[in-house]
Amino acid sequence: MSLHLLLTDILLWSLMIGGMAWGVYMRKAKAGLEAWRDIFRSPVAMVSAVILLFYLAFALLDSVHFKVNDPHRSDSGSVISLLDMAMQHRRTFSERTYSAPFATQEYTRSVVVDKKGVTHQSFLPLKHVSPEGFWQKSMWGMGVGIALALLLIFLHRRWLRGGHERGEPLPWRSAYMTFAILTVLFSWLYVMSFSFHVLGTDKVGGDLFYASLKSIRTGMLIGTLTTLVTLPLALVLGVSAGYFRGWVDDLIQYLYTTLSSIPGVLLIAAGVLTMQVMMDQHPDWFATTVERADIRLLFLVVILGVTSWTGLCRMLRAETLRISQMDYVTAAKAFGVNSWQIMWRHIVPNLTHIILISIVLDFSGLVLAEAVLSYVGVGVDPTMYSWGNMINQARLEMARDPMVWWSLFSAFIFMFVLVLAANLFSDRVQHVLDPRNVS
Amino acid sequence: MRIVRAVNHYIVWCLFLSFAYGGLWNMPYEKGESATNTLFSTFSVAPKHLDPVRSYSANEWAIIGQIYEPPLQYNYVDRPYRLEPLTLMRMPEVTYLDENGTLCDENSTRVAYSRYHLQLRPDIRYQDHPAFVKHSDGTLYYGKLQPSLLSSISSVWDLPKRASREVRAEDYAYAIKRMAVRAYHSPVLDTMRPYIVGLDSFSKQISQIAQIKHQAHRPLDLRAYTIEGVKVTGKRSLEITIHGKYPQFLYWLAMNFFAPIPWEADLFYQQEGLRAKNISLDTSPVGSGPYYLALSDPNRKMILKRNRHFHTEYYPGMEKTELNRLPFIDRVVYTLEKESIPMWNKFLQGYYDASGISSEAFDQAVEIGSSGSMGLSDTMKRKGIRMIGSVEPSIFYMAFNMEDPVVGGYSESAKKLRQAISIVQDQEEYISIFMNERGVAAQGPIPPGIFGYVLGEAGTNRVVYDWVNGKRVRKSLAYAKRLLAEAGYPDGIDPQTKKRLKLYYDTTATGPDDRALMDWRRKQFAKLGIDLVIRATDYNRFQDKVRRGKVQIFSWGWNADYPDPENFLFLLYGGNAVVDTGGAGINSSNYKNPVFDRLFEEVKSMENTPQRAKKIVRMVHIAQEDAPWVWGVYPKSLVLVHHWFTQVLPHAMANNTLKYKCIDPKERVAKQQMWNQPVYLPLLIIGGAILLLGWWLYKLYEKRQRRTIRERR
Amino acid sequence: MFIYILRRILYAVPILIGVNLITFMLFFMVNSPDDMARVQLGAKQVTPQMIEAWKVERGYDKPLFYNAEASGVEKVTKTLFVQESSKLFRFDFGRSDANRDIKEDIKARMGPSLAIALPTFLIALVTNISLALLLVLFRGTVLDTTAMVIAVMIMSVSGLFYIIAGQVLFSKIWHWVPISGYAEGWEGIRFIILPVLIGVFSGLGSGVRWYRSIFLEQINQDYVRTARAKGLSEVRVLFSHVLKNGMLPILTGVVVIIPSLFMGSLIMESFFGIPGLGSYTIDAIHAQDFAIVKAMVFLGSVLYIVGLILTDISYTLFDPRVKL
Amino acid sequence: MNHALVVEGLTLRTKKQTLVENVCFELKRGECVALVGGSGSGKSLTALAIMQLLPQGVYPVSGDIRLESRSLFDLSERQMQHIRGERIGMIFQEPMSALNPVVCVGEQVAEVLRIHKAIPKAEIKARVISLFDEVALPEPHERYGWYPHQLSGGQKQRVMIAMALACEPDVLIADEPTTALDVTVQAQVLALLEKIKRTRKLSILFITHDMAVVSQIADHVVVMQKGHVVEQEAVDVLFRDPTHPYTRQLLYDASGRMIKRSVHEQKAPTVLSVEALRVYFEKRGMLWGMKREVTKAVDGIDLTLCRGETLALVGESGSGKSTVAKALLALVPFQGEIYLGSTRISGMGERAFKPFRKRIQMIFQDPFASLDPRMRIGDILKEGMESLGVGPRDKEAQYAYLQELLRQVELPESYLERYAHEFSGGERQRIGIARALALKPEVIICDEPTSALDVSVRSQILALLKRIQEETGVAYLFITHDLALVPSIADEVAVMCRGKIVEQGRVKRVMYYPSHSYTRTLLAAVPKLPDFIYGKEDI
Repeated sequence: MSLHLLLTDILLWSLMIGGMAWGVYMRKAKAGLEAWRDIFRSPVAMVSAVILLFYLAFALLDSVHFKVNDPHRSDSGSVISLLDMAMQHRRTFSERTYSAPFATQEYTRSVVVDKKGVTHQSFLPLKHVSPEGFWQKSMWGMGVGIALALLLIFLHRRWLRGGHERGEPLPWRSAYMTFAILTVLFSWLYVMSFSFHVLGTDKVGGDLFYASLKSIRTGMLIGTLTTLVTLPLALVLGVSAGYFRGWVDDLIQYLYTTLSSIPGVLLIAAGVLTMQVMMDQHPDWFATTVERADIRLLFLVVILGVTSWTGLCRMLRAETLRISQMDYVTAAKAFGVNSWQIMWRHIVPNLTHIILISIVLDFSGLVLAEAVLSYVGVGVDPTMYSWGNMINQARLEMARDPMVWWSLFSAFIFMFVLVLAANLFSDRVQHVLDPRNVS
Repeated sequence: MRIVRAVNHYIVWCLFLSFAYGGLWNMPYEKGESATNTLFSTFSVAPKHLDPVRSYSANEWAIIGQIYEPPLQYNYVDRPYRLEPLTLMRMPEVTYLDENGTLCDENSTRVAYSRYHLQLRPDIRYQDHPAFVKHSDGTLYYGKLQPSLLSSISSVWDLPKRASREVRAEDYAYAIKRMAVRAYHSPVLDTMRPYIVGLDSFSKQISQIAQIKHQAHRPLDLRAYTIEGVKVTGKRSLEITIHGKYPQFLYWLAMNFFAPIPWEADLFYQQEGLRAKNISLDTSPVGSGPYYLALSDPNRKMILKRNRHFHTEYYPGMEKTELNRLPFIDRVVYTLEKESIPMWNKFLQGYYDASGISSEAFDQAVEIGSSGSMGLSDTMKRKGIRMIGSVEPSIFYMAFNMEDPVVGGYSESAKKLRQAISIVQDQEEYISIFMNERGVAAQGPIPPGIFGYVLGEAGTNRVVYDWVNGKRVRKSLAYAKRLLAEAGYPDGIDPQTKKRLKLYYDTTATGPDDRALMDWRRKQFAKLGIDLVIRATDYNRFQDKVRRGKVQIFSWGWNADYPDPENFLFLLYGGNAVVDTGGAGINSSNYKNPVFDRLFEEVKSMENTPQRAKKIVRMVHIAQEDAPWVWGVYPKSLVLVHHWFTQVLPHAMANNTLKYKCIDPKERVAKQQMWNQPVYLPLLIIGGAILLLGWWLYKLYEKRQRRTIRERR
Repeated sequence: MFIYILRRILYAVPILIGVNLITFMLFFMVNSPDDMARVQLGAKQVTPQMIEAWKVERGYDKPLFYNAEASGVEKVTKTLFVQESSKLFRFDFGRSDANRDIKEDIKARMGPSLAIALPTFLIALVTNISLALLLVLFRGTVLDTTAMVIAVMIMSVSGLFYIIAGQVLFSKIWHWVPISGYAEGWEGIRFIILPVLIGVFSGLGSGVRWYRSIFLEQINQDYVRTARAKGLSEVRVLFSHVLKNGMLPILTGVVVIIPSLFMGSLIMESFFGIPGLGSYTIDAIHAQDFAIVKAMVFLGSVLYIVGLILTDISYTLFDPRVKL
Repeated sequence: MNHALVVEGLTLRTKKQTLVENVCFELKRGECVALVGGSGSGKSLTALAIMQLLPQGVYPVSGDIRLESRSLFDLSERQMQHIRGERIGMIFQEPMSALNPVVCVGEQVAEVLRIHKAIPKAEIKARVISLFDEVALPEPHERYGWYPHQLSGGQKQRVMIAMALACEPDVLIADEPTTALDVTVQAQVLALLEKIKRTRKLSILFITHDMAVVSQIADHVVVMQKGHVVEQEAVDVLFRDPTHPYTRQLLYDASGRMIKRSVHEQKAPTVLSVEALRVYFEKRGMLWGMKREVTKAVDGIDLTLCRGETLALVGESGSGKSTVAKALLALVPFQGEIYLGSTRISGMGERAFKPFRKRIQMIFQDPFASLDPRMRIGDILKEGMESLGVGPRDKEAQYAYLQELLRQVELPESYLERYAHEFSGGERQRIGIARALALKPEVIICDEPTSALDVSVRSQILALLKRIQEETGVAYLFITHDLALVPSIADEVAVMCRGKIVEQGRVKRVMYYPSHSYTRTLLAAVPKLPDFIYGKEDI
């Protein structure tokens, strides 16, 4: 077993580290810190943030990959993540086909030939469930959850008391409640997942709880990494257009008008297909299916980024136009400060609120877009777990009678909670950071 | 507030008005349409080409099969499939000629040409069509459409005058001549070139002429040219000469490529103005079949109507009375249904008369009886739905590229590797999970219903199965592992890299629906400890890789063109290997076994005799041993039909079966009424809730208006 | 005004050239003319002769951007790019690779696309604005906050869920509307009710929030205070002052998309079996019908630019301060 | 009843604080009461409370407001809608934003009539036009269909007045109606209000911060400070004998006499001279090669500024005075000659000009826009030093230098680590001054440095500027629209009108013996406190 970070792992982690570094820097800058405290002063924002962090934790957990070197293991040579290890029991042992949440037998009847040689249709029992002791296991699972939640909350309180609480108290109570509920719920599901398929299984008997957890990373990656592409493009182009004006402005405006005048789906579809061709021509780039899917995800992110920077760029340009009329920029010019320094020192810092708002706003949109793109056939790799892929399968399952509702349900719940949290949080961010809301 | 309420009222009334008169709310057709003698059917892909010279896909043939009439057809009732004359007086007579054109015996080695004599029936007439309207001098009445007239029409049926005429032998010759024109892109031209005498040179010559005419914007009238091997010997007689012996040629004569094309229609449709309106033979066929295309909107709907000039034909094996005269149905409405779910639901609601069963709907529809036979579920039976099933003359298989250094080759170890892999591909599970039992695990290249297919123990693939107690049992995993070890990969470990053997599987499976399938694939290989790397690409890239032999393992399938074993065995014939033929060949696994190839040459032009059967069995055995394919699945087709839809027989080869089928519209209307009564309650609840909310808001505003500032705090 | 429009149209030319450049590059990075020929000629037994004949007929035998064999200016003009895009600029869309007249096809498919998109757009606009005004009227109350939470929830659900749920509920269980399909004329109303409803509903959350924020911004303006000081009731303030001023930012966002309504909605059309333009393009991409793809991308861009121009023009209609 | 409006014990609160407490005053019929106070004194809130148009979250907790004998607080919202506009009219400070920009002005006035009076449609327009006539709007027929942006500031305010008077109300509330206007326009509007008051026997509640305006229009004065009424008195009594210290301070600041200027007799050396400065702005043509529109913002002016002196550049809005400042700093392209000392700096490239930048600096009008909100004060001050290489390089010395700067502008040294948004306008303006001073310039261009500030703060800043000039000998080019300010700050004055200088000379001459008619108009329009205020010695 050796550490084997995928490209997206590295990017996600560096984004995390970058974010944290920025956070530390912000702690020093009092104005920024105050704004953040203001954001968290709303209980809704606090709850959303805890939920988002919970999702992020899973994404991060799923972003530390190891390569299995042991040739005696059945999955030797494959690349697995920490989450896979934790969910080993649900990753490797799968059923034959559909089963409902907490079911003990398959959902559909199959043809069996019994000992007498008579063929009949019957519900086969599931291979990897142990239904006995439901309540004890539940109690145990919840107990562990409660203990864990209390411990962490206690530690946090200690840390706060230790002088880290500044200014007006934040609504920690809501945060603790959310945290406790999530921890208990998850630990219960986790413990139960050893004995049941808590969210049922899909067409080939794959565990949906595992699939839903794996999908978190895909959703989070698309939501976050896309900004890595969008941001530099939009920032550099938007600020230069707004600051230099003249032909630079004309050129950049031309660029983004051209890009945005092409219908978005077509551009993305074309981009994704192009990248697929490139990948097909170089099959040697990827050792495993996981890596291949990973690169495809990365490309998707890049394409989404390249096609979606225009909106932000336009906003940044407009704001830069406004800021560069401000007296403090005039003052800097009167000091003979050169253009690059003015942009870096005066303009970019004053754009942060727009950037932040657009990042949090785009996040949920991107998570939702993934599903639609998968439907059109230009989404993530089909071997990759993602909500889009789950929904697409579920679409067909809804036509069954009786319905196979659980895979749609799992995808719906996991996605809905994330997007809702993101939307509520972005709402708050927008409310606090947007200067128009000051009045 | 008042406005909001008014809008609400308006919406509710609109709903009522738009529905109230139409009977059922969810009726997808016009009012009263389902009470007529009309068949409602679907198509899932918009047909691109309805021109018989070009069209080569099942969905297109399903439509033009009802419109065009080639000389022969398959008998609707008889099994195994049997050809019978359609527009001919009798089956074509074949004479054999030697190099000099003198008659000789069929079995003589001097046979250089075969000549088919076709004698047309006298009562075959084309449908009514504007192209047949003529001036007194014989020129087309609508031959030069004026722009004013053109701008007022959107289909040929907008032209007021129509006429019909008898089908003549020259029309059949005309069709073959059209086939020769390159610009018409006939898919069978290159297949037919080596057979039909003179077609090759004619094709080159006529294609050039066609190009010149096209550049000069002049119409191409093929009547002026003749092919050497296609001779019109009389008003209703025709001779087609082909090189050598080719008994399968009769099957070709049952295909639409050989259906008659009237020169009037060809010239009529070559007018620029019509082309610009998408009116051409590709969209508006002219045929002599039981139906004509009354509406051609390939993006939405196609409507067939009865051709009043259709010749006399009776249901096979029944009394020749007016009651049994074909066709039975007056009108057919095909609706585009891209998605399987709406289509299935509409079938259940009675709006489609027949439907396939998607895997999603399978549980709902089908039950497996105690004997292992499939039957309809009770809910379906209660609805009066019937199931019609048959094994199709097709095969889905997983092929190894025999040119590949790892899985290919004819050495013992390579063979064993392939055999081991073949054993662990649990096709029965595949059929159960992904095909809902709608298939049969294949034993060799020839599917049931085709000459050369063997049932039972004798037909069992001994490489993969054992015959135990009268049943096929897949060989054990242990046995497969042993084979693998013998092949040089103990436990799947590649001795060279000391790692697990890594094989590459190419697929076009890029959609999310395919994830499960790919997981299953990997699982099969993992049983042996082999790592399967899936390389999913789009269809282009996939095809291209196959053509260049740049694949290792891949899945493909084949549908029979005609019910002859040659049409399957040639998939393994070395002369057809893709890499050798620059991609034109059909043998995509590049299998080349000299014994097999020699036998194929022999079998190819034989009649269906016991000798032929014996040789075919030998060929199959050779292929089973070499295992160039994992013999996958012979798919079964299941069709569900409502009880008011009768005389439906499955027929995998025939396309013109619509004329035999029958509908009882009264029963259909009754059932549709029964099954589709709208549920009113939720509508009332929702409407009530909206009104209540509006009222509450109004009260709220009023209250606010009455409040003083002191109360506002 | 006239000069302004003329100028905008002239500016559109380089943009459209850029769009074409991107289309050509992307498409031919993925597809080769040989592949396209194979797709069009059918999968079974396609011979090289057939492919060659097809390529010559469709003009795909020419090089993409640079013709080394030609001489002088023709090195650039005798290429696929110049030949085909110059046709586009004349709005001569030609024939699709499947040999249908594209203009006719677009004309035929535009109707169904509009039948869905236009009612969705209009109903959504009216509902969103009236609901937003309602919420602004009751701003700060429980009603407002509840509605906002509901709006966020509506926003947080993927549109695919609405379609699936709508079809199951309204068509399968309650038998209110046909599951899918399309018909022309008044008969067709049955078919478009569900897609329009779903379209309106799925956009309700974000729409109402957006309009609400626009109106809230207006309601803090000085002129609203003036209006109240005149003695106008709150409802009148909203309808005669806030709505009028709010229309300006609404116009920026809304008018741009009006021409694009022609392009239809891909998802809606494929779920509900509506033969519109939305599915036309994606089908063409999958069928590698370049003639359609380039025509549709071009058309889409033209419509977008028309939208931009219309936005500016609508400003002159609604905002007396703007003169072109 | 003699009282048109009575405010009794009015107290306004938010959830957190009390904004206005126990305010009482009366408005007699046909009388004008001025409500005076600095920003944040609660005067506008009081006015809004009368109209019941308080911002959300502000409520009256006690007190009463009576219109004639009816208590307004007992009226429902619907009844209040009949009071507003019909019985009480109101006009606001910003005529631009107070009018609906997308509705033509005639319609906006007509709307009042339509909702309150049952007048036939045809008559309404006539009524509106006669109202326009009454408020002396030129060509009232045509103006009916005009939109606010087509009217000048004064005309817009006239429209507002017409709107407020449309239903012949008893009371007119005017919330700083002239603050945003140029002096000449202000004088006209005040005259109009005066006239209307007389002809209509109207009661006016006039809210302002400007004592001079009060003296012109009011009969009675209510002085407010921090939400309290500190003094109310008839206007002549109050001006003669202010009792409350705040009132005295207001009067003292308004008189503008606190800065005494030593008169420079001998000519100091010239530090800045400008010859034939022209700044033309070109609008891009509609199509390539078409005729371009040219705006002549500055059209050939000459200026000379001597060491240690102040040159006031006076003009109304749009006269091009700010453009002059930008041209001097080479921030806009210009033509003409500029000499700094003896060096010709016009025509230099940015690179060549950079060394001279430290010699000429600027202070801005808006203290909120002139400091980057994302930077610490220390960094703001350092920016120019580092860019132009002024001041010590090593950290400690630099720190000491910055501290010294803050001390110079009378700010605590601890401010270096803080952000601009934490400070009041006056403090920010001091930081702006320190930023300019940091470079030890020879010339500082002050672009209306006090017009955005409260009166009391204004005089402090002016005093500071004066002190610095005395200490360092820096020359100021002081740009202002406020002629009243000129005598107390400048040695020399130049009056600018439409891009040209119409009159230039020593302050005394220009102020007391203006030669140009424009200067005379300007001077006449400046509202004046009663003469006795100037006559008195220090209060």
